[in-house]
Amino acid sequence: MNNLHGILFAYHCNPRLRELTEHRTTSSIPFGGRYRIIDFMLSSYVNAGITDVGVILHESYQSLLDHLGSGKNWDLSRIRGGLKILPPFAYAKKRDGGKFRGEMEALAGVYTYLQQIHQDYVILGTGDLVANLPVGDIFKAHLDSGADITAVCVRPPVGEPEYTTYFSIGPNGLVSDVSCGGGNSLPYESLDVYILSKSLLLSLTDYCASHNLYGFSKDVLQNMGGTLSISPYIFQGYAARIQSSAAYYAKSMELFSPKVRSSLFHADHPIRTKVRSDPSTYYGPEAKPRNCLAADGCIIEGEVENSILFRGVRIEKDVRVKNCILLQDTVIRSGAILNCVIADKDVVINQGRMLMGHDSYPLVLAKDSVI
Amino acid sequence: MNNLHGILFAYHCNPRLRELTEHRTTSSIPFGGRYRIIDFMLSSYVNAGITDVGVILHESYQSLLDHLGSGKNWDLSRIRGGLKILPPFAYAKKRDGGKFRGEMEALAGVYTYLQQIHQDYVILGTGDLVANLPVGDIFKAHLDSGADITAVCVRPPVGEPEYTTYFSIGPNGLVSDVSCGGGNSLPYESLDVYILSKSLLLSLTDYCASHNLYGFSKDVLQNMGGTLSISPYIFQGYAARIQSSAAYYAKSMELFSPKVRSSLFHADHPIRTKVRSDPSTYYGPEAKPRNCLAADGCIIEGEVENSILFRGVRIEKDVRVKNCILLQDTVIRSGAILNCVIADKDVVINQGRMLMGHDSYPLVLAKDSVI
Amino acid sequence: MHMKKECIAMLLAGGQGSRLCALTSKVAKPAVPFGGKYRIIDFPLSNCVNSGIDTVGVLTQYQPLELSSYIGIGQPWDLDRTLGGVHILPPYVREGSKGTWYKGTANAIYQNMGFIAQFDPDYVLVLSGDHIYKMDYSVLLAHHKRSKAACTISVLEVPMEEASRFGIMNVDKEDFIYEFEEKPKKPKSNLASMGIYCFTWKKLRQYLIADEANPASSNDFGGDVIPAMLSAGEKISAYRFSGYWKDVGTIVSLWDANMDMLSVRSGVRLYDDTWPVYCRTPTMPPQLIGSGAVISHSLVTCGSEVYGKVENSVLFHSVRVEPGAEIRYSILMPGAVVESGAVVEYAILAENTKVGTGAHVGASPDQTPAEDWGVTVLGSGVAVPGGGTVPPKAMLEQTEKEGIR
Amino acid sequence: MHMKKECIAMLLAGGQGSRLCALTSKVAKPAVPFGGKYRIIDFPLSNCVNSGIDTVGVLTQYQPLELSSYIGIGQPWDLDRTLGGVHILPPYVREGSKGTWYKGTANAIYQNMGFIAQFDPDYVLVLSGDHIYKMDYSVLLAHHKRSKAACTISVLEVPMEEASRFGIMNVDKEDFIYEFEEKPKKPKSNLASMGIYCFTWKKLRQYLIADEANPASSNDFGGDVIPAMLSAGEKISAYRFSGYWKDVGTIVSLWDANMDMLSVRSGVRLYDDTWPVYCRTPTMPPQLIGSGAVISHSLVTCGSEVYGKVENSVLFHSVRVEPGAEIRYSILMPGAVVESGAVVEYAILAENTKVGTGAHVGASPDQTPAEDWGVTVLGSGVAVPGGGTVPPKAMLEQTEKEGIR
Repeated sequence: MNNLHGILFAYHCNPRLRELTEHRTTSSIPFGGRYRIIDFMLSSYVNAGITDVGVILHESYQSLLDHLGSGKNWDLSRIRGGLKILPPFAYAKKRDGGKFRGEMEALAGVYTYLQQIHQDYVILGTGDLVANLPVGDIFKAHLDSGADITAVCVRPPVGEPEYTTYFSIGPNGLVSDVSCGGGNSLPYESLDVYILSKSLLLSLTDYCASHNLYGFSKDVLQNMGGTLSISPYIFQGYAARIQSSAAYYAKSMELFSPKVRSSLFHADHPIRTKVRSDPSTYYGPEAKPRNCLAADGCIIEGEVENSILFRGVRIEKDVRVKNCILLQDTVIRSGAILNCVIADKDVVINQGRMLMGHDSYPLVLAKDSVI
Repeated sequence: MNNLHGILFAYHCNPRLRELTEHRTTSSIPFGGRYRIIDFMLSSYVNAGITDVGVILHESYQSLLDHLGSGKNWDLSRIRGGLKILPPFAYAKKRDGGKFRGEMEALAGVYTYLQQIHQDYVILGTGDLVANLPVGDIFKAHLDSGADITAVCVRPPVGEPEYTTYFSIGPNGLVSDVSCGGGNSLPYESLDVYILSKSLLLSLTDYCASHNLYGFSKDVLQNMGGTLSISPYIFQGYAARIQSSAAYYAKSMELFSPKVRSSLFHADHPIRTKVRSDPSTYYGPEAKPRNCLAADGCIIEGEVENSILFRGVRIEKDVRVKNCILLQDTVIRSGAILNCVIADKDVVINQGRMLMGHDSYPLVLAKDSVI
Repeated sequence: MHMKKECIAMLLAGGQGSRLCALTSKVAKPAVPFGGKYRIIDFPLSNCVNSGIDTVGVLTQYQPLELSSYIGIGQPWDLDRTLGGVHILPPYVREGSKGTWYKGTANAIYQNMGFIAQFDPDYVLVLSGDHIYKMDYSVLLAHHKRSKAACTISVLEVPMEEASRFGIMNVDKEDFIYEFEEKPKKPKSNLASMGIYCFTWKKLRQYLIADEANPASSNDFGGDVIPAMLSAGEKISAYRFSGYWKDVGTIVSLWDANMDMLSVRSGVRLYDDTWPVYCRTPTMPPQLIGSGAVISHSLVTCGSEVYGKVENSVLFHSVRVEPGAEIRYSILMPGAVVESGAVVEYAILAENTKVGTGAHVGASPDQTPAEDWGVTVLGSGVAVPGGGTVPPKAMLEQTEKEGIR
Repeated sequence: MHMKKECIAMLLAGGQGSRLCALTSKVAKPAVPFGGKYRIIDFPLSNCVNSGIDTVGVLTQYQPLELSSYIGIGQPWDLDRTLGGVHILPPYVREGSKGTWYKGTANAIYQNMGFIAQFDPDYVLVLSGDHIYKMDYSVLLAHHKRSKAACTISVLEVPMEEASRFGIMNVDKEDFIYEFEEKPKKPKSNLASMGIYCFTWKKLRQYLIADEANPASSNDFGGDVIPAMLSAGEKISAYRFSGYWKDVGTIVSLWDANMDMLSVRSGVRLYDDTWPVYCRTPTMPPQLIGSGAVISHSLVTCGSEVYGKVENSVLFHSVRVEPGAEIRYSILMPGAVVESGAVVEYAILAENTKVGTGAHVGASPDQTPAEDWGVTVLGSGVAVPGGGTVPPKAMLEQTEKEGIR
């Protein structure tokens, strides 16, 4: 039985994601044609043999509840353990419904759950990370290192500096300096994925709760860095943080790189997601798809280029779609022309409409819009 | 396929239930040795072949979430339909987190869900009702009557007048007068279980939302009674409403009546509940059980009389328990004496303690208390 | 453990499908991939769930392993139930005696009467695992109840000139069947049996026991049980179905039915989500259409990568069409790879086949004498070497000596 | 469809249990009710789940229907999985040939090598469906990996004087087995095989194929495969287990093991919820203990009603003990009814039995000559008429002529 328990922070709603987080948390934003962002971390956990996962939520989580369901799609529907949804009930009463100020406060909000974890180690992960992490290897490295905390990091910067934590690594191979929330002066970037023992996690949560401290990076890694040994695990594969709609657009477009795709998708460690029974995607006699990622269940009868199509998208004849991301069940009626548009679920673009964004500022159409 | 959709109002937290609703809604209060109150209505729905059920929640619903899980225990874990948990997200935003003022407001809070119901009829039920209702028969009676609404009612009063709606029945067999929230002057008491068509439900919800009306009894049955035909279904079996801790105690004790038990429990229409793998209950060499209802998984080595024991209760030697209701995993250490006590989950009564309530005012011990 | 069910379904899925040759050498016919995402059995299974029938026995015998692992606990079809759900029923080996394959369709049901009895049903549907159609069985059941028949047989009106290819039901004015003729030379009606039976369980039980006791019987529904019921004077009703229905028992009909799926707004209407066809969806990333790809009038599925030209074809998951390759009027099952410059036309490529660089598989009917033409089939795992040619109508079960593999 | 698994379990559950006579005339031994809430198979199944083994093949043959409906999709054991889970494996009838029952334990696994191969396991556990114990198989597996053996056999130290009743493993200093003796007259060690094997899959596969090819073999693990491995010089390690373990193959051992369950703080420790024993729990209201009831040192289960006197007994669900009835040292399986004034002692009452008013079933050993005494068994559905007597050691399979039913 696996000795590692998974925790996922899925309560963030980054305001810079604009319309995409109006009805959902960052972690439940659709990504990559058929996934939600949370699928990447959740699958990384499951593929490492983790059987028990707690997902910490705060608000706007109906969409995430619908997506995760009982956890069946990740084989986490169990009587004992499996997937547990952790809304902030106890916490909401205490702080009168306010938002979590940071990870440690979120952990304090589910303290009873943490106490009942029966694994000896816990992995903390964030719901805005797109990566297929080798969690089994990271866990092994943690056990081998003997460090208090293992922090997963990457060399080339991927996140937006104001939300990101950076490390430098000392001659002993451990993290020697931590900076957060400011400029990027240190060479390694944290992916906010950490492994530590259950007992350390509980005592850190206790300490932070009683000292009004709330951030893992700032209050634990940075302030307690002197007393804790932090071992870095340098991840070599592809990683992306989704913290703004510009990043969402840019990272989505990176999926056209074969290198990025082969790092994210491999048969032995598949990214699992909620299954919907869709037929194959149909390309009509006049369809002109070029450089497209498409989920199943679409009907494409027009021209589509450099675009990502989610399940059930309809593109009628004489349509020209270029550099777009069209989420589930978007309908583009005949004659419409779109460039650099992100259309949220169930958007309808009527006949002959023309919509143009720019790749540095894509036009985001809110869910259910009819244009 | 059944043409009836189930809705359960599970958002009530009646303050007169005192400690029992501190951590849960009325509908998730343990009842009858191994059930939660919601099990009765949910099983009544499922036993009538209803496959899709929406449970409307408001706050303190972690306990109910844990109990219902994916709905597997009621065979309602489905990809399409099945059990849906409906927290008040949209509503909370609109009214800034306030409580539902009534059923119609709760329905307005889940309007999108209601629209997507694909059955033609809807049954509304309340989470504080203990009864094994013949929902199939009630539905048939509704279809046969041609009435707009069928209201399930009983003749002898079972609820507390201030929370209850009463009917009189006219010579045409339809409800002729409705009184609510006051004294009991009318002969029939409503069980707050109603069947109506989806289309009527939607138009009533629309109307109430746009006229700031919120109560089903007051604003629909009473005020629109002139334009709607309401057919009564007079239920002959046992029914109880759990609206105060005195009622909780009294109704629990009624389970010792063979007539009450045979009305609530029958093999063809079983009350389903969350399954926990417990061994049988063990009675030690010196155990003296008399007139007890006990769930499995208890170890009883002392004296127990006129009491209801939930799963995993421990009663040590030389204990005397009389007229008590001991919820899940209560431990009574040797030498303790209890009379007229309701002990919530995981209460521990230490050696030699003596606790006495009165049957009109039972002593309620909050969850996790150690005495 | 079980609860009474009004109606349960028994799905005959033991068919070897020998006319599908290379495609069924490793899997039973109902497990053959179909229509881009499905296996044939998905159609009757989805019909059951959509019709509100939540208890299905799947009778297997030939190559049951892949079929039973495909069905698993029935989760993709919402049939992972506590009460009811889907159950795989292989032939049963009785104490002391030797087990054999089911002697006929009726014997298959006879051997599983114990399974049926657990649910104490009023009605039993008997379905085939090799037809492509969408049908609301609850309407058939309502018809059966209304007609108070012992058995109701679903029938399709076929063109009179084709009627002699089918089992034909001759009916009276009220659509009660008075005669059944298998492939009659001079058909009296054009109502063809679809192999879908709704029985009143008590009657079915009685006739199955009698049929089993009759040593002269071949224990088949069409050949024995229905004629026996007719001659005993039981009421047998015909239920007229209209809509898409196709038997996919031959290579040509399988190819044809796949081509029908390209007409997305007619035929079986795959995209109509009021009646979804459920299937076990593989865990695959979205399909990638390369910048040089040309695709028209085709189905493409997740996990596939298309860089070449695809016309009038059905591509399953994990197919790879390399730059310069051309696919026409073909069916590429999961994992098929067509290397650059190769041409595949009028062909069915089974799972994990490979067509090497510049090879040519199949041919168009207008370039081939009619008597030589036919759909080309590569069996599972077959590899065609670079530059090789596989003629029309060929059926390769294994890679030839010069195969790349 | 499947994912690689490090270790899967194969559970031999085909046993007819003929020494349990009346109790197994309608169900396979592993499905016999045990310990108030369980069936015997719940113990190895729960051990698997608690040990982190999520893929279990259950090999059935004798009376498989009740067993397979009890297991269903495996939900009560958390084995309703998308990848892995519990699978019922009846003997397989191959194309054209006749199926037979498994020839021996090794043949049963041999016939299901295709099932095993789907999961590409490194290790395979072979378990029996008729033992009562709690064991962490992950510790056995770790021992197996550490010892680098081809096979590890779990052994129990038994009192030397009883060793000749068991299969005895003779081991070297490092607990590697160099000899296996079935019921040796002069045992060299007291390490008895528990019938629990952990194999390295590659080795198991190799020896199963060789065993099947050997016409002289009886295709049994203990009798053939293990000796063959030993003589070929394979490393076979003994894993010493300590704790409660009981084979329940006879009426007396079954009765005995049930009585052991009354010692709630020792033995198999049913109430220790760090290692729960899962079972399919019937949907029943709580047990009712009437105001005149007397119960001591007994297990009582949901759905039962007790108005009489119950001592040293195990009552399953839906049992009814009427006022004035007395039950001593007995096991009452689901649905047993004992009417007022009747006495039941030293007896096993199978499901839905009935003991009429004033009847007397069984007898105490101190009132009976030793040679005449034994546990009395009423088979499923047997009814003893009012005032009737069933002597000790009697075994009623069916209600006699004068039965009430």
